[in-house]
Amino acid sequence: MDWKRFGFIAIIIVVLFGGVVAVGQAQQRPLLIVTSMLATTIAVATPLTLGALSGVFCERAGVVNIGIEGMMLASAFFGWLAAIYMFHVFEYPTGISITVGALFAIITGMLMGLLHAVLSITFKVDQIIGGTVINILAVGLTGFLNRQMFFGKGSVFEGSIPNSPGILPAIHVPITEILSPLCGANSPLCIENIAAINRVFDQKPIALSAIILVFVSHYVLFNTRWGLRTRAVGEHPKAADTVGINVIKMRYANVLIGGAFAGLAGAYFTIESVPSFEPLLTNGRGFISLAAMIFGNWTPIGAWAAALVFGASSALQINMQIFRAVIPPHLAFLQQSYIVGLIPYILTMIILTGIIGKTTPPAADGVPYEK
Amino acid sequence: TPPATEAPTQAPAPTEAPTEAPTAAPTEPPVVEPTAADCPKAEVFCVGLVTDVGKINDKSFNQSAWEGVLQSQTDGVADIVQYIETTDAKDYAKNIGTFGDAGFDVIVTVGFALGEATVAAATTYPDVNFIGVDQFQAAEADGVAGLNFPEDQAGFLVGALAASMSKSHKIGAVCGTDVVPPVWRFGEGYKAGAAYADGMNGTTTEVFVVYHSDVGFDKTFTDPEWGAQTATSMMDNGADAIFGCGGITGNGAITAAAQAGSYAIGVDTDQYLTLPEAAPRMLSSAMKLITPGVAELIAAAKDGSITYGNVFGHAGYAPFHDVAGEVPAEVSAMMETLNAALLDGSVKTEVPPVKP
Amino acid sequence: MTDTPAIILEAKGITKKFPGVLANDNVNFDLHKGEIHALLGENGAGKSTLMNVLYGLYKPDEGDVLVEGNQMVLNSSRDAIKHGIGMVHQHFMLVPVFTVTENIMLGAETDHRAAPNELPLAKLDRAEVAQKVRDLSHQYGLEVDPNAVVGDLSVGVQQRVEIVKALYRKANILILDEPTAVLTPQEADDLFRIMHELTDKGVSIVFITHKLKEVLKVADRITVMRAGRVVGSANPKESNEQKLASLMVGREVILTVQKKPAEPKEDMLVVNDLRVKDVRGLEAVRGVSFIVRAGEVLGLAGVQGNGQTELAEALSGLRVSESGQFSIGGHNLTGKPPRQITEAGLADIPEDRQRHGLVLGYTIADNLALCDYYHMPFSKGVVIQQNQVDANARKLIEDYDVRTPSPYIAAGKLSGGNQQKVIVARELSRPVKLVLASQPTRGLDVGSIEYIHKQIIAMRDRGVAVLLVSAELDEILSLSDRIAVMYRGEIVTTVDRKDTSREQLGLLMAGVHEPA
Amino acid sequence: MQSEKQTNSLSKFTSSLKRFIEWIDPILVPLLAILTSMIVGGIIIKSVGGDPILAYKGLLEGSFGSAELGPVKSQRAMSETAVWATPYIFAGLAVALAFKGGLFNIGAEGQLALGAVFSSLIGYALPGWLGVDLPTIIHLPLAILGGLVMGGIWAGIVGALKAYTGGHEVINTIMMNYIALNSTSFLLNGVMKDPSPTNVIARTPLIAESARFAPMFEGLRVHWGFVLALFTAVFIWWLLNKTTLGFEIRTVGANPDAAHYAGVNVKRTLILTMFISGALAGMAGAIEVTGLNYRHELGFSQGYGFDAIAIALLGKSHPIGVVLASILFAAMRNGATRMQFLTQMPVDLISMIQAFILLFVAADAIVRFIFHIKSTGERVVLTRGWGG
Ligand SMILES: Nc1ncnc2c1ncn2[C@@H]1O[C@H](COP(=O)(O)OP(=O)(O)OP(=O)(O)O)[C@@H](O)[C@H]1O
Ligand SMILES: Nc1ncnc2c1ncn2[C@@H]1O[C@H](COP(=O)(O)OP(=O)(O)OP(=O)(O)O)[C@@H](O)[C@H]1O
Ligand SMILES: [Mg+2]
Ligand SMILES: [Mg+2]
Repeated sequence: MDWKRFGFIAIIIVVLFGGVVAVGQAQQRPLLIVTSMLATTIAVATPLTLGALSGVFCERAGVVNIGIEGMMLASAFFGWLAAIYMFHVFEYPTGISITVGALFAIITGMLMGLLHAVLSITFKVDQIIGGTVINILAVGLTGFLNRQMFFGKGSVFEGSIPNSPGILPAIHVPITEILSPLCGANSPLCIENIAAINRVFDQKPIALSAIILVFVSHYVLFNTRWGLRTRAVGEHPKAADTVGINVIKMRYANVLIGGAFAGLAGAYFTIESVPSFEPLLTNGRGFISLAAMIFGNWTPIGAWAAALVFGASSALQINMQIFRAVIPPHLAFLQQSYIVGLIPYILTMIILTGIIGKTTPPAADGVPYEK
Repeated sequence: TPPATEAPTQAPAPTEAPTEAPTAAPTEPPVVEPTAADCPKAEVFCVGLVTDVGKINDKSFNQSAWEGVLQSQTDGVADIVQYIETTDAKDYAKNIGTFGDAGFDVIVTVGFALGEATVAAATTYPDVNFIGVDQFQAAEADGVAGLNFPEDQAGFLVGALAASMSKSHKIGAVCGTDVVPPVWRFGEGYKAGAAYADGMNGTTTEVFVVYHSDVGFDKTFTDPEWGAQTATSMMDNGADAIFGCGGITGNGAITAAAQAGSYAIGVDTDQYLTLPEAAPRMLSSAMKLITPGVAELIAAAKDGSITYGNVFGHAGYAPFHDVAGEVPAEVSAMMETLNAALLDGSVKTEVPPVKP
Repeated sequence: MTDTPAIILEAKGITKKFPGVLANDNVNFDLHKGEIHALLGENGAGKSTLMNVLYGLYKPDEGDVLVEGNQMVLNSSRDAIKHGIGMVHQHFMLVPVFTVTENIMLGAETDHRAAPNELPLAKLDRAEVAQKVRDLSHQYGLEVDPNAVVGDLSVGVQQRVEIVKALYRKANILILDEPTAVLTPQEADDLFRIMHELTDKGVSIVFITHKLKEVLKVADRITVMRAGRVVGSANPKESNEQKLASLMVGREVILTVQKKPAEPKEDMLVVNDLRVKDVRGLEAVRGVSFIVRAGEVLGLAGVQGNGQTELAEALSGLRVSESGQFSIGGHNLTGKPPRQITEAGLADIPEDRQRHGLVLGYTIADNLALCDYYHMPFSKGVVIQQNQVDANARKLIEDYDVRTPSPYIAAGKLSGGNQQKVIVARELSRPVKLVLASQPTRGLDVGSIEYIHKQIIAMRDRGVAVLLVSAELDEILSLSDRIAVMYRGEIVTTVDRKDTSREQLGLLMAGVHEPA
Repeated sequence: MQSEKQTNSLSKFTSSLKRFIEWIDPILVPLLAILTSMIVGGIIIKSVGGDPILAYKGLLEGSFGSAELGPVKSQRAMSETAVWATPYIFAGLAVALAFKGGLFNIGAEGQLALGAVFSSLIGYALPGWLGVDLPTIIHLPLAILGGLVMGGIWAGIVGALKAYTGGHEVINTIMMNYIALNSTSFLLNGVMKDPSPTNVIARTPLIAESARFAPMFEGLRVHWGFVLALFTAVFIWWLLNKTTLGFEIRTVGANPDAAHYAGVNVKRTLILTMFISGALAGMAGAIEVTGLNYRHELGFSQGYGFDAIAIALLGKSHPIGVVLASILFAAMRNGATRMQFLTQMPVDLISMIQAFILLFVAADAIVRFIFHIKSTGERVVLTRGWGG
């Protein structure tokens, strides 16, 4: 594994956190700052991680996917819409409605993946164009339906957007319960600290599953028959073909899997994070995912690490503003969220220059397979 | 619910539209419903609304304004109501013109960004009444009524409320970009209000105010995910009351706060009604009464009593609803007096109209 | 012979069309148990196509394939493999970034699954496969390291991996498509030994090659194809090279090039202790020095991958050299960009015609101006003079007899030989001092080869220096006046054509001769 | 004899027909793609209870006017379409030229924004710095040049990164977009913010009269920038197809290795291609400032960079095609207002129809299948993966 890269990433994250601690300790205990930032980092990284995994599966199989953004957006919308229908029209209880919503998001992602597959594998459309089509289509489709479903003639909701049934609740990992006894009765601080640490692990289902999926994907890609064949198809499809692997099927399957990941990322926005849909709510996070994938050299764990960098730097942004009051004058520019906001983008470009080890895409990435 | 919250609605409005107004229209022979094509006719009263870059279902000012227009229709003031959604700043003039050419009687333009285009249109269409929501009129322009709101007062009220209710003495506000003056006034008013309350309660409250200025202008009000993360992060730092001021971005913060069990404070309208997922913990909302404001101005336009220049709508704070039980009597009492004091001017927020 | 040996594999009336090409035209072919059946034919004759049909990669438009007498449908190579057919392709089918083990198990993986029907997500059992590979390589004397990454292996070894790959799949029918093309004579002999070991163990082999000597040496039977048809068969014991060649091409071929002795003049290309790194950053050319004189052909012999490619790229400016220098006609051009070298008088016929030599999407006309577009007469100032470009094209197509309907069709639509002719026309029509010809006739049929060889000799006779880089010993021998042999990035020796033989060169190319 | 003549003339006819088909093929498929999308759009409108005919009538009237609208409104409609088309043409050319050079410039958005920022800076500040009032002949070109150079540099950086490090331009242009947008907000809220007391918006001051395009017709917003756009398109066509530089750009795009072999300085060409591409995008911004808005403001020119991608693809990266595609997209965006007014159909419908157009153009196989047109074989290929 690429230690140089991971070292670099680790350093960056430490620096980002250190910066905030240095500034914020005047107002807040360092431990609390760190745990809070960790929690934010993980949450913000969730859709990026899933998006990047989407890219990893598609591109390991040889299909470039810049349509992640569109896939996320469409999934976020249809997942949310499904939840609303389940809840208001079919009057299912909240829990079921939300779950169905999440499933719909994933299915939507897979359908978008299917479209991308048909375009780029069957019709052999340039894969970048295919992705662009998906992105534009998603914007139009969601924008139009978001209106039509609620304000259109004969809409069941007669011109008002009903409330979503809600969002997935955080899962409590009982660390405090287990550890706090060790503190002894007379040390509230100790218990508070443990609670703060616990806070980092109290994430919501999709956020947690994203982390699990990172390691599962890594294992699948590099240690199973499926992974071996997927990578073969992305590296040297003809070779795979000659040993009887169906290149087309493998590519379709992996693009669909990629779509499912993008779908889960979409679900994060409207089913886990906030219970409302907004046109364009993905705000370019699909493209950041793409960057994370390359940044992570097309490996799930690498991509995750990269996503965490993006997460950490938006945690930095947020906290720098929260601690605005106590930022020392010579660091005043840090209040300028415009400037702090640039960090991840500049980092990505640095990575792409290959200073920290060259990134090498799968050999047949982006090349349609001709027998 | 505290009587104070009635204040907005019972406030003196531009004189009521005469109830017989609709029927006052001359005996109409055509059995057919009038359509937009009939707007040039004197007896058909048409109201058009042009949104800022954004949608009429934004749960925020575009929507509130549109509801005001719809209300004027249900009140029987307007016969035809239509909207045009702007997709690009360069279309402001054209979109307004579309209604002007169609002979509409009142054109509502929503958002400070349309200010100049509205004033310009007023000269092109002298016999149309324009209502510019959130458009501060530096100089009075004939035909334009700029409907403004003292956002700083609204922010001041909820700021004081939040400061008084906070147990951790840490409160937060998650806002859109401070580039937009009303948003900035909300945020600064919130701080001022908290300070004022501290003075009264002898407490010192830490106020986190974060503006979402680090993205494309079109994104700043539509990033609920960021809003939620920011609110969460504030709560991690001890805040136990979050004010979401800034369209969808704010909604994200409000929901996150409510989900985490902190006090959530809405903006513009009583978001207890528009954000039910946050309702259980919705402490109050900093209200700009856009809907009644617009409806009243439309009525005034119809009976000719409309005044041009700056018209000030009302700010207020929404009822406590579900958490009313948690609000101590003295706090709600303080809020009532404070609201009254702001209305009669005996208390000032000291927030300038625009960011210096 | 009266007794009919068991036919294990048979193709009946196979026809396969490609856009614009009838690759196989009602071909019949059979393979006896335990024999080595050689398949001969010029390029594009349809040999690989036929084999790809037998291996289930191409679906024939007509005809049947029979294994041990019973007819069967081959929908994918999977079916062929099931029926014990294995194939080593003309271009290796190995994933460079995978290890030997991974490549061998690919498509026939073993993993720790309880039941075969459950989801294929169990861990791969690399250890077990690696062990099987070791066993196989011992059994047949095919030395390979299961854990090596294929990309780091020499072509010879890669080929062994391919064979093991087939055996791992229990192949008892083995198709070898031009296996010796990339081997030294010695490696080839080793391969023949392996082939015989296999046939002794009952494996039947189809052996495709262009090298008539080999055929006569190892084959039990010979079948010859031309233009998609089977044009005859021969018995090695009764046949000879001349006969086979004529059968292949369909007319008398002069296998040797006529040329009068060279009259070398001044030194034209002087290379001094040149060192060049390859793509992977390893030193591929290790301090090479030699001279090519005006009016002579220096043949640079060597098995692929011994640094000739890198050397040629360095001389044409496509690759920067690490150290040392070279000059053309006295101008030091070390590290200069391609254009400057071209202007100094280099004509470069690149090894990879489709990658470097042509823009396949451009018209023939534009391709013929590819290196000169920027100066008179093709452009005045910054403006391209299209009429000049077209006129030039019409002339060259005429002079170099490029077979094309018009100068305005895309170069990619031409056949390999005609593509090569376009490049030769462009390069040799310029006033040049040195011709650098890398594998100039690779993938071409005899007709084209004859033509291009004539052109090269003509240049020589006009007093131009020629550096001929080729892996084809026969080409080297028939064109060169002097021959330099390259091995492991060094020039082992430079000998006069008269004083050397095929066999000696073969040994030199194999590195036998250097102090061990 | 007779029959021979007939068959003979018949074969002549069919062959000439074939040649005709081949000749219009590049236009034919996009046209059919548009048609198909319109039909699909109509079906959607109908399915949501709208009136397709009325909607498209509105679209047409709103963009090109009509007899019943009368000359004044019709002129205004056409003028507005031209106003919309102007930045589209520049940005579309930017993306198209990059495509020709084998590069995918997703960053037109950011290059455009920065172009607008710097063009307005020169527009309002330069006279002050020099302490003299500049004549239009000098000031206006300078203002445009400012945007042009800025956009060019911004994209040129990406080109250089690709040339020297192989960093893929798609990711880098996306990153540069964010950086550009942040910087724009930063500048327009800070040093460049319009200081006038009444201003509350993040926008620059108005540019000097001397830096503005004159309107082409009294009372209409269409300005000479539109004509400049048309000229630029012709110029780019000439540059690409008639000059050595164009030959180099296309060669590098088609086969970098062959280009290198042919003596083209590939690195230099990559950078130059990105620079010109960015310069065109920057011009789009500059022209918006000097011709239309007379200042830059946050929220102006949202998303042109992305529409430009669709436009370039629709125009098959051919400059003239880009002009036609731009006018089409402009007409749709502009006509949307009237369509909305007549039918209250949401504007998002337009984005969706545009997406379908792009879909059918990209996957022309679908259209060819529907209308039974045989493929000419050539396929656009922009990327060989991320290799860079
Ligand atoms: N996939 C393909 N599509 C189109 N034409 C093809 C394809 N594969 C082969 N051909 C053409 O079919 C003919 C036969 O090709 P084939 O590879 O079988 O020749 P070959 O005898 O193997 O030649 P070589 O000795 O060079 O391998 C050639 O004209 C070749 O160009
Ligand atoms: N892989 C392929 N895909 C499509 N067409 C091919 C392919 N290979 C070859 N062809 C076409 O098949 C025809 C013959 O190609 P090929 O290169 O085999 O010619 P050839 O038989 O080698 O004759 P030459 O001596 O000119 O090389 C040409 O029209 C070529 O364009
Ligand atoms: Mg050939
Ligand atoms: Mg072959």
